[in-house]
Amino acid sequence: MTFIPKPKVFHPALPKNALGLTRRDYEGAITTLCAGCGHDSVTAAVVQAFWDLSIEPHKVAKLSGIGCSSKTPAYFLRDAHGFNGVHGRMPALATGANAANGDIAYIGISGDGDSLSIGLGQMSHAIRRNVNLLYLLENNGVYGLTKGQFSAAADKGSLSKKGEGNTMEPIDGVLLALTLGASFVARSFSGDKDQLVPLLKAGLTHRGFAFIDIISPCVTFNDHEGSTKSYAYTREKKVDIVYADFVPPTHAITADYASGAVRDVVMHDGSVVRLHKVAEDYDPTDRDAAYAYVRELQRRGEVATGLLYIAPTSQDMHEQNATVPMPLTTLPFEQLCPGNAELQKLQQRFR
Amino acid sequence: MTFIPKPKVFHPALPKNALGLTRRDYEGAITTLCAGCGHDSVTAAVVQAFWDLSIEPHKVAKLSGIGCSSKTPAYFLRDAHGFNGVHGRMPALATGANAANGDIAYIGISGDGDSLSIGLGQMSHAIRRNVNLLYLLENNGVYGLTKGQFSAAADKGSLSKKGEGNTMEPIDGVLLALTLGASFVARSFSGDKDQLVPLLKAGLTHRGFAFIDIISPCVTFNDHEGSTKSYAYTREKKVDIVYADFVPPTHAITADYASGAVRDVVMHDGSVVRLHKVAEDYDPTDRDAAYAYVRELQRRGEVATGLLYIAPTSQDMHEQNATVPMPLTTLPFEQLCPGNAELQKLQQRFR
Amino acid sequence: MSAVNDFAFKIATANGTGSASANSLIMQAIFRMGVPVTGKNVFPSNIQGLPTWYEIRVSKDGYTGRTAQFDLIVALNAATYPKDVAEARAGGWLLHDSTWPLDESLRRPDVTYIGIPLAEMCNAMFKGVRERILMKNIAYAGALAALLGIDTDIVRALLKEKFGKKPALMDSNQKAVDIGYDYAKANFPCPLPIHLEALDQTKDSILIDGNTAAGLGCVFAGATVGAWYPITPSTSMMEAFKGFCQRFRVDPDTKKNRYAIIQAEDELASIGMVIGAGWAGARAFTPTSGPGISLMNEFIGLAYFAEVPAVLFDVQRTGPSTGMPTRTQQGDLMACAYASHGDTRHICLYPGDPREAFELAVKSFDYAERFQTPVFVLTDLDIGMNDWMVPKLEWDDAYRPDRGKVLSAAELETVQSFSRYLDVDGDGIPYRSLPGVHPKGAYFTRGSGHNKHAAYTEDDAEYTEVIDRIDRKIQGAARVLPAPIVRTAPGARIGLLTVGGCHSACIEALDVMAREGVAIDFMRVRAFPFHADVAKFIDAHDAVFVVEQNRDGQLRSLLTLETGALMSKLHSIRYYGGFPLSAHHVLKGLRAKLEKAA
Amino acid sequence: MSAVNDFAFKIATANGTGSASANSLIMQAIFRMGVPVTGKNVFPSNIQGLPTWYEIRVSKDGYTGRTAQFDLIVALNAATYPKDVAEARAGGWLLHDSTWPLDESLRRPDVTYIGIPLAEMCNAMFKGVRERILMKNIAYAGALAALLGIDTDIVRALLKEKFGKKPALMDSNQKAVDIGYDYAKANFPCPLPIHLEALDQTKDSILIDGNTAAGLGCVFAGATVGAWYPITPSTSMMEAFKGFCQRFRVDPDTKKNRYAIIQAEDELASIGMVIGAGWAGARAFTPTSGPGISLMNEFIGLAYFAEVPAVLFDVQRTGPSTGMPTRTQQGDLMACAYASHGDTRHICLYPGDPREAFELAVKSFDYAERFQTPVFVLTDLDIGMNDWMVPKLEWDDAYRPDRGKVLSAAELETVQSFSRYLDVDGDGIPYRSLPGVHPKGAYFTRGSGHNKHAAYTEDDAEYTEVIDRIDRKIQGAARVLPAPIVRTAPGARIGLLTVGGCHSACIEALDVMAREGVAIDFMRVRAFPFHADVAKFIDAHDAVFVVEQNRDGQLRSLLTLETGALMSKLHSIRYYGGFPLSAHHVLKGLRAKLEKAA
Ligand SMILES: Cc1ncc(C[n+]2csc(CCOP(=O)(O)OP(=O)(O)O)c2C)c(N)n1
Ligand SMILES: Cc1ncc(C[n+]2csc(CCOP(=O)(O)OP(=O)(O)O)c2C)c(N)n1
Ligand code: SF4
Ligand code: SF4
Ligand SMILES: [Mg+2]
Ligand SMILES: [Mg+2]
Repeated sequence: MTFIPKPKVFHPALPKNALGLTRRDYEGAITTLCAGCGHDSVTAAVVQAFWDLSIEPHKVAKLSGIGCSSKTPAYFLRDAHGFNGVHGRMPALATGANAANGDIAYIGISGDGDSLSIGLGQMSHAIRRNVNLLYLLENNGVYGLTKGQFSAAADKGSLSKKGEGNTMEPIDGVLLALTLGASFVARSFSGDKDQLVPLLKAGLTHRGFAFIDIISPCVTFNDHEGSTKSYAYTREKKVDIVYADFVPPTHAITADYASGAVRDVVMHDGSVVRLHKVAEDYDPTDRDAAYAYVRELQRRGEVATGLLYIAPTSQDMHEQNATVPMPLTTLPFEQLCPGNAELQKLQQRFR
Repeated sequence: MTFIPKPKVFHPALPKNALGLTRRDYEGAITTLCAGCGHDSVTAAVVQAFWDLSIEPHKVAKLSGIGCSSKTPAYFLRDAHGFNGVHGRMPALATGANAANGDIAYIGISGDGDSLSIGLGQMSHAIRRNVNLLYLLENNGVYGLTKGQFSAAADKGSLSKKGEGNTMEPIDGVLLALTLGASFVARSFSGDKDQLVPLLKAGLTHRGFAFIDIISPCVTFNDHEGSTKSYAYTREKKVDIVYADFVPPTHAITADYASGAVRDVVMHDGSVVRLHKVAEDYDPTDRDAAYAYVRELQRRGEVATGLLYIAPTSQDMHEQNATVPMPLTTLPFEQLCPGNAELQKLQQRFR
Repeated sequence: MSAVNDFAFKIATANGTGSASANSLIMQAIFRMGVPVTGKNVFPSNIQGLPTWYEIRVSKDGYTGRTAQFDLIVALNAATYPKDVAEARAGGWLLHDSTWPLDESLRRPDVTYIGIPLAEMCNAMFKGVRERILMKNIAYAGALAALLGIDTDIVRALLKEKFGKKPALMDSNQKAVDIGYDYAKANFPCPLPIHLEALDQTKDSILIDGNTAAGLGCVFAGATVGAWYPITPSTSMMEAFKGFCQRFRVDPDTKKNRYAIIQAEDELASIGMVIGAGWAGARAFTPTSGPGISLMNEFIGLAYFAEVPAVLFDVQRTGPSTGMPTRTQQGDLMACAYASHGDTRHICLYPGDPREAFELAVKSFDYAERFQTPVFVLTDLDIGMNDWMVPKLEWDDAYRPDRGKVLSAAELETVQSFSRYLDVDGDGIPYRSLPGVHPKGAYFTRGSGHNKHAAYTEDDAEYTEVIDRIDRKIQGAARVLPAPIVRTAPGARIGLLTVGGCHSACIEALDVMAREGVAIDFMRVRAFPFHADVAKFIDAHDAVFVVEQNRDGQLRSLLTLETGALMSKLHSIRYYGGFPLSAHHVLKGLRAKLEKAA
Repeated sequence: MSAVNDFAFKIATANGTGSASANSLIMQAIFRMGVPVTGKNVFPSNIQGLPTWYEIRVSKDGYTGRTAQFDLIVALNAATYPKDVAEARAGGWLLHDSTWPLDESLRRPDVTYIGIPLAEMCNAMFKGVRERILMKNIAYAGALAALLGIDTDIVRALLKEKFGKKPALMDSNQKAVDIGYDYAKANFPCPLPIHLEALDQTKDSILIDGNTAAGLGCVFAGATVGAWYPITPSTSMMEAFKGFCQRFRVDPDTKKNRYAIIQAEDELASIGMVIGAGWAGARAFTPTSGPGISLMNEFIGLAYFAEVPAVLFDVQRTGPSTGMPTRTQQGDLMACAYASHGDTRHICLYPGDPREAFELAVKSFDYAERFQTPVFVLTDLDIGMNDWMVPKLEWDDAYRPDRGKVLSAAELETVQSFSRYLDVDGDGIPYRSLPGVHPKGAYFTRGSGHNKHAAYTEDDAEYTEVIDRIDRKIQGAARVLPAPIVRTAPGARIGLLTVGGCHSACIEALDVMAREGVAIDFMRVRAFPFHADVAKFIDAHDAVFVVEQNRDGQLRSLLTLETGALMSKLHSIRYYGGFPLSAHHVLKGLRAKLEKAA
C-alpha cells in the first residue's frame, strides 16, 4: 500500500463533492471477499457516506480487528491511515489513537465474532467511555474467516450450514449498547444502502460513540435456509422503525414531511439528522422506549432498524477528561516538560 | 488449609440442619477483610444459605477471581474445594469444572471490578451458556484491593474518596444480565441478610446461571458521602420489589399470604421459590417488564432489589450440550476409548 | 527426481473453486497405486477467489519433505501465471487451460506446454456457472491421470466411494474426468516421462493430517472436555475431535454425549475452561495457535503454579502477531517452553508427523496428570493440515490412563491429614484431590503465594519451598518424556539436531550428504525439558547443526539454556518463510557451514 | 553495623493503623540529620489489620541494600511477637508496648527489652478508638527519637510541614511524640549505643520511590497518554503521573488538561490504548506488573511486528501467577525480553534505583520512537515502592525528544513515494507517518504478513525481508542503549554481573570481599539487547557471578543466549523469596562458590 501516485484517469462525468473529489477518491484496494458478501455492500455505503460528507480522506483513521469484516478498511479510503489490529481489540486501539488525536474522524469496523465474543469487553468499555468513533458491527451471525462457526450473535434456533441448531441466547449488539448507555445506537442491513448511508453520515457527525449493528450476510457460510442472518430472512423480517436523512449544516432544512412523522436532531456541528418515524409514537431519544420497542419486535420475530436511539446530550471521552481542544500530538514540548527549575523546586517534597 | 481435623468442640446448643451439621461446619478461615466490609456480611449469608439447604459442604465447589470479594471463598465452607483463579476469569474456570462434573454445587464469587471490567466478557458468556452456577457479584463500586479506583459499576456523578466525580455511565450487572438472557437475575444488599439468604437459596436451587448483584459497601474506600454505593445511600435508596422465600421440596406450601401478592416458582427439584411482590403488578417471569421496572426505579434514583427475574424454562449448559447425566469425570475409560478394533476400522477412511 | 515414481507437480488454482476435491482425488489415487506420495496445500488467508497451490510429491524412496523443484506445473490461475511458469524446472511441463491463448511472454523455451481447453470443454458439457467451474477442476484431474499414468480404475472407484449415494454428481464428475483424460490422451504423448507405475509401498500406511490424528488421539486418551476458540490452522483439530466423538462417544441408548465441547468466547476463556475441567478431574484440552498462546499466558502461569493438569495444542503458524495464518513455522518453541511471567518451565511435546501427533496427544494427558501441570503439544500448519503418508495407527488395548497421584475417597478417608503440595515421595510430585470427593480432600487452589499445605503465604521460606519443588518436578519429567529419535551414520563427527516436521527434509538432505561422503548423525528431539541423551549427543559431536523453522533459532536457544552446550558449537540452519521445510534448504545450510569450516 | 550512624531497626505493626506516617516521619528525620538512610516497607496483600513491617537502615557508608540483621525491633504487633523477637540480633534491643505484659516465652536473655506503655499513655491522653490507635503509633516515633537520638527539632518541623494547616492534628501528633519521647528519656538510658549523630551526607540527595520517579520521568519526557489498569506494585506510578500532570500540565487559562489518563478495563485494553496512541503520534505508556505483561502478550507482538512505539513499565512482583503481590522479585526478565508468540526480541531497560527510573523513563520514549517498537522498563516492588536515597534529579533543559524518523507533512509532500517498511538508511529503521498528516503518508498498519511497502503479503521472500530487517533494527539498538555500569577492582580475575536494584547489596558484599582480600569486578547491565561491553566483561574474567532475584537465573539465561558465553562460566547467585536482596545473600553465594572452586 505504498503511495505510488497512480496516473489519475480523468472521468469528467463523475460527480464531485465539495472538495472536488469523486467517489473513486474514496475507494480502496479491490476486495478479496467472496462475491456477494454483505461486507462489500457496507464498504460501498461507507465510501458513499464519506464522499457525501466531503471529509478529506486523509483526515480519517480506519481501524479494525480480525475477520472478513475487519479486512474491509483496506477496501475504502486508500488515502487514510488504516490499522488492522488484533482480534477483538480494535476499540482499545481506537481509544488510544483518539486520545492522542481527536481531530480526525475515526471509523472502526468489526464483526460479530470480533465484537461480541473476544471483543465484548473492549466494545462495551469503549461505549462506556463514549469514544468519538463510528463503530460498525458487520453482523453475519458467524465467524466468516474461520469458516462458519456460530458467533454470539447467532439467534437461538438458527441453523448452521451443517444443520445444527444454536442453543444459546444471542447477544444483541443494539440491546447491549442501549443497556451500556451508548449515545447513538442504530441497526441496518447491508442490502439497504438507502437506509445505511444516512445512518453512517449521522454516526460520523455524532460526537461520541456511534454504534451501528449492520446485518451483513455471509453468502458462503450463513445464507442458507434456517439461518436468521441470511439475505432472505433479513429482507423478510426487517422493520424500519426510523428512517434517517442527514442534513449538513449548510443546507436549509425544509419541511418535506408531515409533521409528527419527522423529528430533527441537531448535531454538535449544526448538522441535522432528520428522522422519519415509520413506527408511530417512536421516540428515538428515549433509551428505555427504544429498548422496549426493539424487544417487542424481536418477540414478534422482527428486526427493528434505523436510528434507534440518540442521546440528546452526551460528553465524549475528551470532554469527560477535559483535555485541551487541540490534539495532544500537536502540543509543543515546552508545554509538556516542566523544565529543570520546576524539577528542583518540586524536589523539596522529597527531602 | 491442610486438613488437620480440629477437635470438634461440641456445642449442644447449636441448631443442626438435616445433615446434623451446625452453622460452624459451614464456616471457613477467619476473614482478613476490613472490619465492617460488606463482603463479610455476604459470607455470613452464604454460610446460612448452605446450612439451611443442608448441602454437604464437600459437595460444593467455590470459585472466585481476584479482589477483596474474591478472597471470601476462603471464609466459608472449609470442607469444600476452593479455587481462587486469576482476575476476572472465574467464569471460565467454573464453566470447565461444571462441564467435567455437574454433580456438585458451584458458587462463584466476584467483585464489580472482577466482573464488569476485566471479566465482563467471561461473565457475559457464562450467562449466555447458562452454566449451572450461583454467581455473586459483590458490588462496592470500587476496586477495594487496589485501593479505591472507580469500577465500571460506579454511578455517573458518584464521588471518589478524594472527591472526584465519575463521568461515565455505570455498567449495571442486573440490566446486563437481563439483556443477555440470564435465567435468574436478582439484586440485594449485604446489609439485608433477610432478603439475601432466601435469594442465595433460590439461586443455589436454580438449574442454570443465577446472577445476584449484591451491593456490598467498601467501608475503607467507598462508604463516604457522595458515594452511591455506601451503606447510607443504599439503605435509603433500596426498594424491595420482590421478596423471596425459599421452600424446600419436602415442605408443604401453605398459603400464608393474600393471593395476588404471592407467586410461587417451582424449581427443577420440586422446591419452591415464593415471591412476595412488594411492587404491585410486578411479574418476575417477564424479562422485559423486569428490565423496564429496574430502569424506571433507577431514573428515580432508586435501587430495585429482590428476585427480579426468573426464566420459567431454561436449559443449562449440560442440557444444551446433551451430555450424559453422570459427571464426565466418572465415566469408565472403556466408555471413552474406542479401542484398537475401531481404530483399524476407522482407518479405511484414510486410505 | 524427474523420473518414474519420483517427481513433483504443483497445481495452481483459486480457492473456493472445488480444486481441493480434485487435488485429493489425485493424491489418493496415487496412494492407492502403492506409490508413496505427499501433498502440501498452500492456501491464502481468505475464503474465496485468491491463489491457491497444491503440491504433490511422488517419491518411491518415501521422502515426504516439500520439494522446491517442480517437474510439472498445472497453471490454472491466470492471476499467478508468471510466477507459476517461472517455477517449472528446465525441461519440465506446464499444463494450462488453452481455452484462452497464453500470453507470449509466458512461453519458456525450456518447458513443454500442454494446453487443454478445460473451460471450453466444460462449458460445452455442463450447465450453470457453479457446475462449470467445479467440473473444470475435476477435468484437470482426468488430464493428469492420462499424463501421469494414474490408474483410471482407482479414480473411478474413488469417485464411487465419494458420490456413491448421489448418482447425478457421480456421473458429472466421471464425465469431467473423462473429457480431461480423453483430450490429453488424444493430443499429447501419454504418459509423460515423469509418470507413475504401481508399487506396493503404501498398504501399511494411511494418508492423514495431524489435526485429525491429534483429535483422534484425544478421543483415545479419554479426554472428555475440549474448549476452544477457532483459529487457523488449529480449527480442524476440534472439528475432528467432534466428529470422532459423534461416532464413538454417544451413548447408544440415550443418545447423550460422553464429551463436552465448548466453543469459548476467546482463548483466555478456553484455557480457563480447560484448567477448570482439569481441576475437577477431567482430561481436558484446547487446540490453538500462536495468538491464542499469547492470550493464554496468564492462565498458563496459574496452572503451573497451582499445579493443575491441562493440555494445549499449538498448531504453529507464521508469526509474530497475526503473521501469515496459512503458512507454517516453528515460531512458538520459546513462547511455550517459558510461557507466562515469573519463573516457569513447561513440558512440551514435539510430534514429527501426524502419527506421532496421535501418539503424543495421548501421552500429553498422561504427562499433564502425572506432573499436574500444563503440557504443550506443538505441531504446525504443515503437520496439522497437510496429508502425510504415515504407518497405520496402532492402539494397545491394555493402555490405561496415567491419572497420576489422585487420592480417592477411600484413600482420603484413611489419611490423617492431607497437604496438597507436600513432596511425600521425594519426586517433587504432590498428591491431589478432586472436588466433591471427600471433605478431607478439600483445599484452596490459588495462584497466589501458598505453602506446602496449600495455605496462603507471604513467607519467603514457605514460598521458596513450593516453587523449588515445582522446578524439581518439571526437571524430573525429562526422564519420563519421549526420548529423541536418533539415526547414526558410521564414523560421523558431526550431528544434526532438529524438531517436529523438519525431519523429512533433514533425512533427505543427510542421504544426499552421505552419498557425497559426508557422514552426519541425526537426532530429533521430541520433548522438553530435554532427555539426557540430547546433551550427550551434542557432547559427542564436534559440531551440531540445529535445523528449525523460525528466525531466531529457538530450538538452539532452548538447547543452549537447558543442556549447557556452548552456543557456538550449535550451528543454526533456519528457514522461516512459511513453506514446509525442504531438503534444499537443509542442504544449502549444511554446505554453507561445512564450506566455511573447511 | 551496630554503632553510631550504622545500624538497622524494624518496626512491626498491622496495616491500616497509621504506622506508615510514623515510619516515614522517622525516616525523614534521620535523612534531614544528614545521615544516609533507607526504608523497606514489608506489607501484606490486604487492606487492613495484617502484619506489616518497616525496616530502616542507617548507614554512614551509604549502603542502601536491605540488611538481614536488626539491632532494634519495635514489636507492636502481638500477632507476630515470636517472629519479631527472634529477629533481634544478639545484644540488640526490643521495644514493646508494656501496657500488656509480655509473655515469658518471648524473653530472650541476649536482648534488652524496652517496655513503653504506649496504649496506656495514649488512652489516657486521647479520646476515640481511631485517634488512640493512630496516636499510639506516633508515640513510638517519639520514643525512638529519644532512644536513637533523633533531632526533635527536625521532628517538630516535619510535623509542622505536614499538619501546618490543621493545628488540632498538629497538636495531637506533637503530644503523642512527646509522651513517647519523655517516657523513653525518663526510663531508659538514652540514647542507646546504636544511635544517630548529625552528618552532612544527604544534602544533595532526595528520598524518593521509583514509581514516583518514573511517573515524573514520563511527565518530563512529554508523554501525553497514559493507559493503565490498577495492579500492585505499579499503581502508585500512575497516581504519581496524575499528580504531576495536575501540577504541571493544566492549561493555566482554560484549566484543560494537556494529558489523557485512561483507566482501562484490563491490561489487554491498556496496552492497546498505548499502541493506538503511539500509532497516532503520542508518547504513551502503561505501568503494570507480571500478570499484566502476560495479558499484553498478544498486543506486544503486534507492536513489534507492525513497528509501533509503546512504553511498558513492569514493576515486578513475586511470580509466577498472582504470586506474592506485595513482595519483590526480578521474575519477568525473560517474559519481557521475548514477549509474545513467534520470533520477537524487545528492548528492555533496567533502572537500578529511583533516580535511574526517572532517567530511563525519559529515555524509554526516545528508544520507543527511535526504534518504533515496544520498550520495557523493568523495575520491581523494591525500587518502585520503597523510598531510596538517591542524588537529586537533574534535568537538561536542552533535551528535546527523539521522535525518530517521522515524516512531516512537508516531507511527505516532497517524497515521490512512501514505503512504510523500507530500509532507506540501512540501519533497519524505516520511516513512519502519522494519521491525519498527509495523504501520501497513508498506509495500512497490520500484524499480518506485510512487505516493505506495507502491503499484505503471504510471500516468503517479502515476509522474510521485513522480519529480518526488524531483527537487525533491534540488534542495532544495543549500540545506543545505556551502557552497563562498571566498577573495577585492581587485579580482579573474577567478575560479578547483576541487574536492577541488586547493585546495592552487591557493592556492599564486594566491599566485604575486598576487605578479605578477594578482588571482584562489578558490572550492572542496564539494557537489553546487551551492550558489547557485556560480552567483553564476561570474556575478560575467569568466572562471572550472576546475581539476580529469580529462581531460574533469567539474567544468566539472557546473557548466555545473547553474548554466546558458556553457561558454565556464569555462576548463578539467586535470592527470590520476595524481600529485597541483602549483602548477606550475595556473600553467602559468593563464598559457597569460591570455596567450591578452591
Ligand atoms: C486471538 C485470535 N484468535 C482467533 C483468531 C482467528 N479468527 C480470525 S477471524 C475470527 C472470527 C471472525 O468472525 P467475525 O468477527 O464475525 O468476522 P467475519 O469473518 O464473520 O466477518 C477468528 C476466530 C485470531 N485471528 N486471533
Ligand atoms: C491481571 C490482573 N490485573 C490487575 C490485578 C490487580 N487487582 C487485584 S484486585 C483488583 C480489583 C478488584 O476489584 P473488585 O473486583 O471490585 O473487588 P473488591 O476488592 O472491590 O472486592 C485488581 C485490579 C490483578 N490481580 N490481576
Ligand atoms: S466467508 Fe462470508 S463473511 Fe467472509 S468474505 Fe465470504 S461471504 Fe463474506
Ligand atoms: S478495602 Fe473495602 S472491599 Fe476491601 S476488605 Fe476493606 S472494606 Fe472490604
Ligand atoms: Mg461474523
Ligand atoms: Mg469492588
